[in-house]
Amino acid sequence: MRARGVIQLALLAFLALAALMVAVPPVRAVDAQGPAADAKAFRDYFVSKFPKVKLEDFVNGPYSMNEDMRRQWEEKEQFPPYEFALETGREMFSKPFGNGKTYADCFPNGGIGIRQNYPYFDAKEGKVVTLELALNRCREVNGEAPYSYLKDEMASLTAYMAFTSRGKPFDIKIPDDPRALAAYENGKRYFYTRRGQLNFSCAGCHVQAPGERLRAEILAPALGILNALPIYRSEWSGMGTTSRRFITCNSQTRAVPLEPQSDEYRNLEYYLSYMSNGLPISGPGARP
Amino acid sequence: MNGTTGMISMALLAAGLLTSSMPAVAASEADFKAAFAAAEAAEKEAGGLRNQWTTTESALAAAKKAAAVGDFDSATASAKEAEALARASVFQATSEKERWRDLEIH
Amino acid sequence: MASTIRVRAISNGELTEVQTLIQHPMDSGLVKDAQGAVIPAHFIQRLTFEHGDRKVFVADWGPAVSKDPYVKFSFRGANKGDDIKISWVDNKGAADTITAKIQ
Amino acid sequence: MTTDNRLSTTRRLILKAAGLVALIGPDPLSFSLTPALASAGDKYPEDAFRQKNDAEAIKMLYGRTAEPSDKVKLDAPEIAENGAVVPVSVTTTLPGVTSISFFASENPNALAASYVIAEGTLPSVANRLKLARTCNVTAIVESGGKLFSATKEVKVTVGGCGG
Repeated sequence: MRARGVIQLALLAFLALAALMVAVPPVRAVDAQGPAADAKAFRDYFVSKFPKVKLEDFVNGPYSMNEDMRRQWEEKEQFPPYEFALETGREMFSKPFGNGKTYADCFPNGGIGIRQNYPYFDAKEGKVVTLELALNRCREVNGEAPYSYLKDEMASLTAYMAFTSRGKPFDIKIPDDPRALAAYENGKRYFYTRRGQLNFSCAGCHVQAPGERLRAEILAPALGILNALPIYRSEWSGMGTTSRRFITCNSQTRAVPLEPQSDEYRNLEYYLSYMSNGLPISGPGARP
Repeated sequence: MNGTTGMISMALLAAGLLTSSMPAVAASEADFKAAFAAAEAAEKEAGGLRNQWTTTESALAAAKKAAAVGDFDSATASAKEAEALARASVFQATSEKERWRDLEIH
Repeated sequence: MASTIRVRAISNGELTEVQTLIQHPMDSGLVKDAQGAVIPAHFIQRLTFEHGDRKVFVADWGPAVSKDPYVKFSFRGANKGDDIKISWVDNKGAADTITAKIQ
Repeated sequence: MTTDNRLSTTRRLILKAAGLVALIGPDPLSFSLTPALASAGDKYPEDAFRQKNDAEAIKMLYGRTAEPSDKVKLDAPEIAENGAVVPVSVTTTLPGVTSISFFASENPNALAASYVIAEGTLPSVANRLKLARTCNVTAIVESGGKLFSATKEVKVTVGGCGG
């Protein structure tokens, strides 16, 4: 059967190419450099690839590298489309749960100005805890049903919390704990692993091609990409969280997305946030 | 982005299109069941590697839909397409276990 | 929930700049939902800005105005502390009004 | 129509009451100008919003045609980042402006928004529009009873019909 033949051929081609790539031996030893050196190399890569973009401007994503788009964004920022979510989040944040407690009781400093410290590695659980996860756990501890991770209430809450941290640099810590390092490494691996029928990794778009158009969109640089979350995306006609952002990216490569707050996504968020250490929180943001 | 990835995707797409449009011999319900079971097994393996493709899922759904109305030709073709896609995704996940480092920034 | 209307009206002594953002779907009636059913047209038709008994600015909108619509204009003759009244009505007869202080 | 050059600010009232205007004959201004200003944009121009084509919509809204003017400054992006939210603004140095309207040539209905500018309000409006596809955006400024326009092409790669 001819069709079968084509599939075999395709798979053969795939195998051959893969073999070729594997045949080129990696020059470095595995984990030769730790997270700190990774982060420096990551930042240096973007700074030298985009010499005109100021470091703190990377958090503005595609707007840091396209003048015409930047003007549209600046116009929108005069009265930004995330305004309603932000205000809803502010109200939600102070409204007591059924038991009289509030979100403030679950977080250091009453939850104000702390977004830059998330995600963190939780030694007790042995896993990464993101802000979205911490918010839902806060709800459950207080007898409330968790929210969907993708938009609506979760986007409003994180919008408000990000807003109270605006300008504060990401300050993600990797404690001296092999499990934390493993989480970081797994996040890194997820970031660079090609997936989906289109065979793209996160890095394939957001490291190799930021500023370029993929179909109609201008790709955002990976450096600072989470600083603006949650975002109002015109494409979504609404708000979306970090979870939603990851899921959308996966679908666009024709990969079946993972569950929100799966270990992989948590680790990915840990890795990416660590890469952006020192860059200011700018969320909530607006994006095409 | 690069030629390699493009080529692979194109080849896989072409493979998928050809299988679904080419029922060589009339397929029976048994043929469909065998093909579907093989596809599901491969997709399960991809799931274990956390690397399923949306296109595999669509092909599986199409196979089910066609079988439900007794069109075993296209149901079998879709199931075979799904299996090919699932196998490719398994291969991708396996080869990426080492290859992912090629793109890492140092 | 608070008002659907957000307003910033700022006077520089001579001119008052008014910016408004309204929470509204502005459905065109041409889009289908995930189930393939047409989402019926639902959009603000008229938005009115009043200073005292004077209509200083009136917007007539069709469904081509973006979701959560925004508009900005400036006018003379108002002072800090004055009220500005903003009201809209949509094609289904829904309406909202807010009175804001000029800053 | 002989009354064309007198429609100006009172366009909607007069279009609705065309017969009445014809009856009143040579001096419709004294009759209709005052109530029109007082009620600033009396009736929602349903018919104008229904027109497919921009020329038809302009005709329906104003009862006349516009001439291009470099005094009308239209600001719109070269490439819309997303057709669902395209910032478009216009400002003009023309005197006696009574209305400003926006049209998009390729939208299902060309007229997007129309603004009544009262006396004391600056002839300057910024808003956000949906554009279905690459098109000419036209701003019309009604000044001293005449129509002036500016047009700019906006490229749209992600259409705004989904928005």
